[in-house]
Parts: sequence; C-alpha cells; structure tokens
Amino acid sequence: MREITLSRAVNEAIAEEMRRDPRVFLMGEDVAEAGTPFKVLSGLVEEFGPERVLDTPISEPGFVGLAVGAAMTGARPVVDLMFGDFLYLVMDQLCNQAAKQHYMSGGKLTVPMVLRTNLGATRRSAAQHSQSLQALVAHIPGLKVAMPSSAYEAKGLMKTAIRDENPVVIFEDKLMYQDKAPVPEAEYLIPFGAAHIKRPGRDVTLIATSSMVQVAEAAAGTLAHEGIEAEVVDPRTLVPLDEATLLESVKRTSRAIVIDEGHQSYGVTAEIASRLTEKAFYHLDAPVVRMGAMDVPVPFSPALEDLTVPTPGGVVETARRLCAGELIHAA
Amino acid sequence: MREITLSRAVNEAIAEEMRRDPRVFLMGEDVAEAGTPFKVLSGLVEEFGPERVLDTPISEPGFVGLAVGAAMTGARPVVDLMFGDFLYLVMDQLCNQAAKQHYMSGGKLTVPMVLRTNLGATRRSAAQHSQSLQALVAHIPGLKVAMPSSAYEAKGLMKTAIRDENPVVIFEDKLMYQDKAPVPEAEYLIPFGAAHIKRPGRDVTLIATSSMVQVAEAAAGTLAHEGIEAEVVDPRTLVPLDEATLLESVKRTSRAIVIDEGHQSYGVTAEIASRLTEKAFYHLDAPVVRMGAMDVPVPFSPALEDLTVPTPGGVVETARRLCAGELIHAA
Amino acid sequence: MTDARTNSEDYLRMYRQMVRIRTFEDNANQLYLSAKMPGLTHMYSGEEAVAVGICEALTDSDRITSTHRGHGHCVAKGAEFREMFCELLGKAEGYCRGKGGSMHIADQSHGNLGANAIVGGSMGIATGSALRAKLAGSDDVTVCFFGDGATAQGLWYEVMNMAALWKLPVIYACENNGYSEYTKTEEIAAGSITARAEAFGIEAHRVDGQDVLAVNALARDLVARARRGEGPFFVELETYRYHGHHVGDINREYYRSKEEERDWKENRDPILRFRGWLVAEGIAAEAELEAMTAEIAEDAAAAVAYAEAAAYPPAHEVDMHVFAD
Amino acid sequence: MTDARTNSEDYLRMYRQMVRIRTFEDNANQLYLSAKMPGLTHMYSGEEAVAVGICEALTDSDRITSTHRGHGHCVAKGAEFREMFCELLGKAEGYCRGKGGSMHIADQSHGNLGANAIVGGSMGIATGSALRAKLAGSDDVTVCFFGDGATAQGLWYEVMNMAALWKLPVIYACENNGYSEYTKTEEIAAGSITARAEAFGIEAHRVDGQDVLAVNALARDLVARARRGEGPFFVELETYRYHGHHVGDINREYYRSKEEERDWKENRDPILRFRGWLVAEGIAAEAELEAMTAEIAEDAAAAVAYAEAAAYPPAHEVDMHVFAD
Ligand SMILES: Cc1ncc(C[n+]2csc(CCOP(=O)(O)OP(=O)(O)O)c2C)c(N)n1
Ligand SMILES: Cc1ncc(C[n+]2csc(CCOP(=O)(O)OP(=O)(O)O)c2C)c(N)n1
Ligand SMILES: [Mg+2]
Ligand SMILES: [Mg+2]
Repeated sequence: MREITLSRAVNEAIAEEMRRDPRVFLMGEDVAEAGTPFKVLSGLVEEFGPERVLDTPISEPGFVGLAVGAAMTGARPVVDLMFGDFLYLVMDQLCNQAAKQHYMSGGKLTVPMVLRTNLGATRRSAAQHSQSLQALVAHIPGLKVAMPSSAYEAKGLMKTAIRDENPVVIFEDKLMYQDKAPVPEAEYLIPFGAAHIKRPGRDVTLIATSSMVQVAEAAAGTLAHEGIEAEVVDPRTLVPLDEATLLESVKRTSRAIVIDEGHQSYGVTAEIASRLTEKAFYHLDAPVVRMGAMDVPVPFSPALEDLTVPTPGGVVETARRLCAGELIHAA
Repeated sequence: MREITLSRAVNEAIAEEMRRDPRVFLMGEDVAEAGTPFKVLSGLVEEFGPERVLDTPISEPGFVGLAVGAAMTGARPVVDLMFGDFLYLVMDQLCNQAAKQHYMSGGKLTVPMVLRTNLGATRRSAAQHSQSLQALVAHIPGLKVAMPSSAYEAKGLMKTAIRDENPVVIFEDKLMYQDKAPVPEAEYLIPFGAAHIKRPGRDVTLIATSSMVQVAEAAAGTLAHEGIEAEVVDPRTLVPLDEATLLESVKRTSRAIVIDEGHQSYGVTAEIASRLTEKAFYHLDAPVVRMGAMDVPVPFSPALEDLTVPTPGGVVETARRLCAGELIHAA
Repeated sequence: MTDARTNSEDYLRMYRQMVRIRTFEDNANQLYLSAKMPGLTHMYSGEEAVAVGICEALTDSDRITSTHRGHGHCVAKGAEFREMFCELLGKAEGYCRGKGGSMHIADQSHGNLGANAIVGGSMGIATGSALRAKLAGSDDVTVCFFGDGATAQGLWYEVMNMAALWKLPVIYACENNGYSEYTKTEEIAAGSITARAEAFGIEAHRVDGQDVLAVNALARDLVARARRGEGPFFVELETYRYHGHHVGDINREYYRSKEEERDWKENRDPILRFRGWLVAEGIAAEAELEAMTAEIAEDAAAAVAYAEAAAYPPAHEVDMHVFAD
Repeated sequence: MTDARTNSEDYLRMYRQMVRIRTFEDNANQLYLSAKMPGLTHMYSGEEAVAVGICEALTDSDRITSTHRGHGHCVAKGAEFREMFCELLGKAEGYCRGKGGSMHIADQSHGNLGANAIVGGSMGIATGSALRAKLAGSDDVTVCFFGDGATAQGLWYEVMNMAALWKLPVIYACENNGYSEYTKTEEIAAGSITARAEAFGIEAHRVDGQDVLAVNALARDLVARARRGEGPFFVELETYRYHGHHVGDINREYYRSKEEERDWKENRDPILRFRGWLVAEGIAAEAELEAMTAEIAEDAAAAVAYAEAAAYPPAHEVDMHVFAD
C-alpha cells in the first residue's frame, strides 16, 4: 500500500469531503495560500477557491463563533486552530455554545463542525505552544474528541468527523505531520468509539493516545526482546470511548498502563484508569499505572522539556516492573 | 460559637485581608454598590471606596487580564467571576498567562491573585449558569484550586488564598450562600492541602467536595441509622491535594465513594479515585466508586435537572451496596 | 415589500406584536411572583418597539440571535405563547422540551437561533449565520440582538472585523437600555458605541428605540440593503427596561430612581405612543385596540393555564440530545 | 528629562541600542541556521527604531509588555546579551533559567514583564500593570507592544475600554509591519486601526516607525502626559520586518515580493537613516560609529560563545517554579 504523511492524509480527507459535500468549508489563520504554518492544507485554496478556504484574522473566539453559527444554519465548517494551546481562547464558543446547542434546544439545533487542532511537546516551543489539552474538552458533554495516532487514523477519523452531526475536536500530533504510514487509495472512514489493537500481546496492555501510541509501540518492541508481550491499544476517540475493547484487553492481560501526553493530574489517564478499575477490578494484578505528562508548564530548555513527557524507555521500565510484580508492593 | 452565612464569611475574609494589606483590591461586575448579584460583597465599597472595589464592564477576559498584570507588578487582586460558567471566557488569561508566569520566568515573576467564582446546579439556571468546572482548572499546573464546603472553610480558605503567592481559583457553591455554620470571631486561616475529616466512621469513606460535602453528610446520617458508619472527608483543596489523609481513611475503611458536582467523565472523581487505587489497591474491598454529575449539559426543567447531580439518597444506596459487597461482582 | 409594510394591516400587526410581548411578560412576571416559575427571568417590557420594529422587517428565513432578555425577540419573530410558556415552566411541550428555559428559548421554525445566557455569546453565531448565507448564495439576513453591556465583550470587535472584511449580511442591533445589571452604561462604556462600529468601516445608526415606526423604517432599509450585499450594519437603539434586571430585582433605587422609571413609562412608552398615533391617523379605533388587547390577554391566560397543566419531560429524556445522530 | 534626551549622548545611546538589536538578531538567526538554537524565533530586524524610540523614553521603573517578536523590546529596555543568549539556548544562566526561551523572555530588573507567545496575550497584563500604578499612586507608565495582527484580538477592545474609563497610564504601541504571519494587514483588518482606539475616547497617533527621533519625541511626550494622568494613549507605528515571520520562513515570495523587501531595507532602514543624520549633524563621525558597531559585534560574539558553553539547567529544576512559596 502507498505510504503518505499524516499531513497529506489530513489534506486528502478534507479535500475528499469538500468535493463530496458543498456545505463543507474551511476557515482559520493562514489556511489559504500559506496552507497553515505546518503546510497541512496546501493546495486546497487552489482547488476550492478563497470562498471555501477562508483566511481569518487572528480572532480565535470570533472565528470559532462564526463556525458555530454557520453550522447551526446548514453549513459544515472545518476550523483550523493553529495550536492546541489556543483552545483556552475558544472555550466559551466551544463549550458554552457549540457543545450545548443540541441539548439546550431539545434536539432542534445541531452544530456539525470540526475543530482541527494539535497537541504535543518536545518541539522546543515552550509553555504556550506545547500543551496537550484533550482532557479539557473531553470533560464537556456534547463534544466528541478524536486523537489520531498515524496518517491512517488521521484520514479516516477526519472524514468521520466532517460527516458527524456534532461538534468534534480533533487533536493532531504536531510532531507527526511528516510521519508516513500506509493509507489506502480507496475511500474509508474510521468510526468513532472503536478502539484499535495496534499490536496484540498477552502480558500487559498499553493504552496510548495520539503521539503516545508510537511511544507505546516502541516500548512494546523493546519489551518483546525481553519476553514481555505488550498489547498496544489505541482508543482513537476519547469521546465516545470504546470501553469494551479496552476492558477485554485488560481482562486478558491483567495489567495496564495508560499513556497520554496531557498533564497527568485531573487528566485523560485518570478517566481511563478509573473505568478499567471499576469494571475489571478483580482481573487486575496491580493497579492500573498512569503515565501522563508531568504537572509542570512545558519548559523551553531541551534539557528539561524531554523530562516532562512519557518516553519508550520510561514505559519499558514501568512495564517491566509491573510484570515482575514490583508495583504490587507500592499499593 | 456564632453562626454566620457562607456569604458573610467570604465578605469577612476579604474585608479582613483588605484591612491588613493595602495591596489587596477587588474587581468584577457589580461588585461595588450592588455587592454582586448574590450580595456577597455588600458593604465593602462603603468601607474601602471605589478605588479598591472596582466595578468592571462585562469584560471577563479583560479584567482577569488586568488582574494578572496588577498581580505581576505588586498588587494582590481578588477577582469576582459572577458564574463559574464564565471560566471558559477567561481560560487564556488564567491558564496561559497567570498559571505559567512563575515557571516561564524561572521563578522571577509571581501572580498572587485570587479568582472567586462558583459552581452548582439545581438552581434552575440552565446549561450556561449551572456548571461545576473545577476539573478544568485543577488540570493546569500553576493554579491552586480551593473548594470550601461551608462558611467556616469559605472564610479560612479565602484568607489563605489572598495571602498565597500564586493564582488561586476558589469555587463557592451558589446554593450555599445563605447556609450558616459556626465561624469563630477570632482570626484563623485554613492551610491549603489539608483535608478535613468532617465525620469519622469505619465502614466506608465518602470523599466529597464543596456542595457534595452536605450531600455526603446527609447520607452518612441516614447510613448511621442502618448501622453503617461512613467517614466523610473533605479535601478542601483539589490542588494541592492531601493524598495522605485520604489514603489513611481509605486504608482504614477499605471502601470509598468520591462525590463531586462536576461532570463525571474526565473529571475530579477520576483523579481522586485513581490516586486512591494506585496507593491503596490492596486495601480496597471493591473499586472506588465515583459519583459525579451526569455527562449532560445541565437541563433547565426541574424534572430533569435534579436527576443530574448526586443526591443523599443516591449516595446512601451506593454505600449500602458497597458495604454489602454487591459492587464487588460488578468488576 | 416596503410598500406592504406601510399599510394598516402591517401597523396593526406591529401593534399586536408589541402588546403580545407586554402581555407575555406580565404573565411571566406573575408566574415568578407566585412561585410557579423555576429560576429567574429577564423582562423585555418597555423595549417592545425594538424587537417588533426589527423583526417585522424580516421573513421567516431571516435569522435572529437573541439574549438573556429574549422573550420579546422570540414573540416578535413569530413564536407561539403556548410553547413559550411551556418552555419557561420546563414542560415537555416547550420549544426546547423544557431543557432550555427562558435563557435558551429558541424557535428554529421562525429563524430564532436562540436566547443566550452568555452576554454577547451569540455575536459569533449571528455572524456565522450570515457567513453561511453568503457562502450558500442565499439572500437571508441575520440580526444579532444584544445589550449595551455586551459591547464590552471583545468578541463583538472580532466578529465585526470579519463581517466588514467579508461584507456579511448581518445587522448588529444594540439595545441600549442604559444599564447592564445594576450599573449605568456610561460607567462601563468609554467613548462612543457607534464610533466603535464605524472604526471597522461599518455604517452605524442611532434610533429612538421607543418609536416602532422609526425602528421599522430603518430596519426595512438596512435589511433590504443587506440582502443586496451592502452589509454589515450597526444600529444602536435607545430604549429602557421597565422591570428590574431580572424578576427578582425589586429594590433598585440604589442604582436608578423611581422618577426616571416613571418618566420612561409615562412619556416614552412604545405601545402608548404607537397607539396614540394609530388612533390619531384613523388607522384603528380605541375600541378595536382594546378588543385586541383583551383577546391577547385571553390567549396568554389560556396558554399559561395550558402550560401549568402540561407534563414535565419524562426522566429518560435527561440524557437524550447530548449528541445528534 | 526632555532636555536630557536631546543631547548627543542620548542620540548615541539610541544608535547603539538599535545596532545592538540588529546585531543580536543577526547572531540569533545564525544560531538557528547552524542548528544550534532549539525551536524557532521571530526576528525584530527592521523594527529597531520602534523599540528604541519608545524604551528610551522610559525609566527602569516603567514597565513594558512584549510579544513573540520580543528580542528588540528586551534589548531596548536594558537587557544584557549574555543572559539573553543563554535564555535562547535554554541555558540555566538565561533570564528565565532556560524555561522561557525566546517567546517568554522577561527581564524583571529592567521592567520587561515578558514576551508572550499568545498574540495579544499581554494586553491585559500591561493594562493591569497600569491599574496597579494608579491604585498604588505610583507614577510609572506601562507600554504595551503588539503587532497589527493582534488588533484582531477582542481582548484589546476590552482593556482599552477599561483603560479609558479609569484613565490608566498605559500606552498601546501597535507595531504595524504590514503582515501577520503570511497575510497582509489589509486583508485581515477592516476600517482604521487608529479609529478603533479613538472610538473609546483614546487619543491616537500614527508615526513613521523607521524614524527613531520621531518615535522618541512622540513617546517622550506621551509618557510625560501619561505620568500626569492624561493617559491612556494609542500609537500606530509604521514599520517592517526584514526576515520572515520566523527564522524558518525563508521562501516568502508567495506573500510578499523581494522588491518590497529591498525597498524597505535600502530606502527606509532605521539604522542607516539615523546614522546618516548623526553624521550630517556632526554628532558622530563615521569612524566612531563603525567602531561602535564593531565593539557591539564583539560583545555579541563573546556572549554567544559564553552561552554556547554554558550549562543547561539541572534535571531537578524541571519541577521547580510551578508554585511560588
Ligand atoms: C459573559 C457574561 N458575563 C456576565 C453575565 C451576567 N449578566 C447577565 S445580564 C448582564 C447585563 C447585560 O447588560 P446588557 O447587555 O446591557 O443587557 P440588558 O440586561 O440591559 O438587556 C450581566 C452582566 C453573563 N450572563 N454573561
Ligand atoms: C492567539 C494566537 N493566535 C495565533 C498565533 C500564531 N501567530 C504567531 S505570530 C502571528 C502573527 C502576529 O502578527 P502581528 O501581531 O502583526 O505581529 P508580527 O508577527 O507581525 O510582529 C500569529 C498568527 C498566536 N501565537 N497566538
Ligand atoms: Mg443594557
Ligand atoms: Mg505584523
């Protein structure tokens, strides 16, 4: 199968959906000629014209608000939010307005919009351009949250998001834009709420999101050499969350590590660990281990930044101890 | 001891600190003559004058931004955010600016400010005036988060917050403003990170925040009649979190229910449950039970709204089943 | 269209709509005072000429966005009493199945995209609706209602800039009733509100919001021009709310005087003024207008009774409508 | 004070500061190109007269807030090369112990409250600093630097309103370099930027940002008036950035032409212009200025070398400074 970059995959997904449905349009800062700073959207304005690929002023709350209103009245906007860190600016439009319209109107209004944004540290971008804020939006009822882990997921989830009748937030890992993966030429969609077993294994389950799937896979590779067969499971969407697949895996392996690049405290790993514990308590050999980012703003210095996120080495070490029964004594 | 309302307690705390420290000032919408819609701040403008009790325009991001700048340069602002639901509007100023200044500057800048806001549903205020958004700010490193559960805590925690060198978010329960509790005349402070055992018990630990402490206490009362001795523990601050006291209790009772009025998924209950599970796994008779608000926007209709939050009845029922060993089989 | 609105039928319809709003609000206030209504609500009484003058210039395919003080816009845009009262009481037959209540009442079928409990919160929505119209090549216009207090929200400047850059068919209608909550406008708004819109290259107007004919004439003109792609526009409407900020705001002398309130009610009431004009111009007789008022009062009473007796939504609806399929 | 700044010493200091900024940026760019600098950074070259003209009107107790393009402000407000380069390289001796980097560089000791990676993000901070000055009865002034693109952030309008209502000693300095990232200002800003400030009753000025004397004269006047309680003020400074949006933005012909860049560099360079004037007025000889430039180049080279050799912060600092005690 051909291999394309994550960047290309997102571009294809949006282009295909724009060809299919004239109501779909794109807006954001420097999305047209510049094709975004990450060049993900290059070529789209040439095909679809400046009416459907709209360069906006630097007004995040404003243009997200416009997207909500456009979506409520029949359009299907895809909004580009250049950095996930800017989510803070649009929380009111996203969480008070978009997320609640359908419910508040008793089902009469819908807000079919997609907010594309990103996550991920270790790019030396410092505290305001490196955050992984998926926990904030996953907490708000009415928002769906997708976390593609490779070009394949990026394309399939984006297409599903654009067709969804609800506001969807998609987090791409900004360090993965140039990473290639096999992506079929033929059209496909990836349903929301369907976790994917990236690598089967019987000894320990590594549940990892987005950027952390690569970390988990690298760790699983190393562990295999030591005779530990780690299963890597990618939930693909946080909302809806495919509890069944996660539970099935953990019940089989009896051990789990949850890895996410958001801050650990009050974050994504807590929710997933809690659901596993609630529903697989007596299958667990040890408490579910959480590995999130450190609870510190992201430091600029490379010497510090690399310490703040989960690494393959860290996962290997933890899995090794977990499988050796060492973490049992901690609790 | 005299009993005063939570509203009065907050008022006293702020007045005392304003008398003590001329750098402390208050700002927000209708905080002066009107004393806020909840009348919590009545009388302060009369004592301290309009220069230290500033009525602002309806510009939440703006005035929170002003507070950050004032705090960075030597003042100690207390900002009134009329409804917790407006947190979405100020997230950038709070989370990108206030929370990170100290870290980003390598310890040189500090932001000693307090953001007073509220939480709580069942007031028939619908989806945009009823949210309990503590999980969002607890997730962000650099912010402290206090959750007073009665007039006593409201006063002691507010005074500590005003003296803290960091940005602190305090959530008051808007349904409790008129509730009275014994509050000493003499000055006192309540340290952050010190949980309080509100009621001792040996059979099950009810960890409850803010509004939910009353719910837990009511449940404990009922349970006592049935011979179940529930221990009610109030963490009082989510950040810092007093893990030690929580763990000590749970290790003693072997069973825990965590109750918080925020949405359950990706919320506060997940973090607390996870920490208990990680560090008291082998002491637990059953998985820690989480009781958050339903994952739905808050509905207006009283017939629906009351179903969305934890109630004493619900806690009693859950505790009963937990103590009877019924929840063991669920997992 | 312009002609159609200048005939007697249209005048009477405007009058009727104004009286319907006033009557709706009196009943809503009564429901609150008799503890039959859950929560609080914000009365539109006194501002009727604004909503009616503007909405009468719109068709059902034109959209509006409303505010926390939204009953007037809702009635003016064509909503029914029954579904409105049901919504205010949290009943299943309400416009939003009881889930929205007063602060989120919406009426899709007549183009009302909904009240909003976030001050200024609908400015993006209205502008986005206008963007959709432009992209889809549709000629509908969107009116964004908001109060003077809402001009302090940064969002407004962001969306005005985009509306001006892209020539969107949106009209920003600022209901300047002199107060935001318990504070006078001049204490929280520096400079000039019209100048703020003009700075973005947006044509701005100021009009007496108590004069329904003046409001309607301006609105018809601007709506027609917006349809032709000459928008956006800004209108500041000078008006007044008779009640407190919300129904529970009873003692308000600390922020505004009884004389001021009396002056507006006695000398500038939009309904009385229009009524005087209708009679003086021979368009309607006093008795006819009385009868209309009485009929509306009956309608309202019947709708209230219906709503009081109506059923709450069943418990299982609590987790419906979180997501659309 | 006014007099003091019109003598030769002050002219030469301004010249020196401009050259220091240019030199700093050339070195920073070199560090990037030779892959020695982590991350990206935004060059201030071409805009030196803005930062220097304004900061030379300030004292150490006056505050500024800076932007993502912040090295110029930092140097102009008095910072040292060594601590700056250390910060850019993430070293422990940097102004922020390596934790902030280029986009968050701050220099407390000289009143620089910091660069900001959120466009417009420091507008509240600057205005709050001015509020603190007013409340504390202190006569310092705060200057808020931001770009033309930042005028699209709603926050600006919110804080201007409060600054105007409360007469705060803050000066909003908009560095209009014609672009926000890869988009021309006229495509994203409707109407007039000065009119936007004026609508709030704020006195607004436009000045040639390549003329350090014009900038400084205006700044001295406004700073003095702000100290006397006559603020706030707004200044739009017409300027140009020579490099790309950031150091990695090399191929930029799709959004601006080489001719345009050449024209600004050859005909409007703030350093060349000022140098010509200094020589023509007999304030300095060419050779003297050459020597100054050479000396600055040496300083910079030494600082770069120092920073390259300096230590990274130790691992244990990673969770220090999350909270202050
Ligand atoms: C973002 C936000 N801030 C504050 C409030 C509280 N609040 C509700 S109405 C109101 C005053 C609004 O004034 P104005 O816009 O003039 O409308 P009016 O009530 O006068 O019709 C305020 C401050 C809110 N609902 N939303
Ligand atoms: C809130 C926010 N939105 C977008 C960005 C991405 N961004 C960084 S600089 C920039 C352009 C800023 O333009 P301007 O304010 O004119 O400053 P200049 O770069 O021209 O100095 C943008 C869009 C950001 N950092 N913050
Ligand atoms: Mg008003
Ligand atoms: Mg610019």
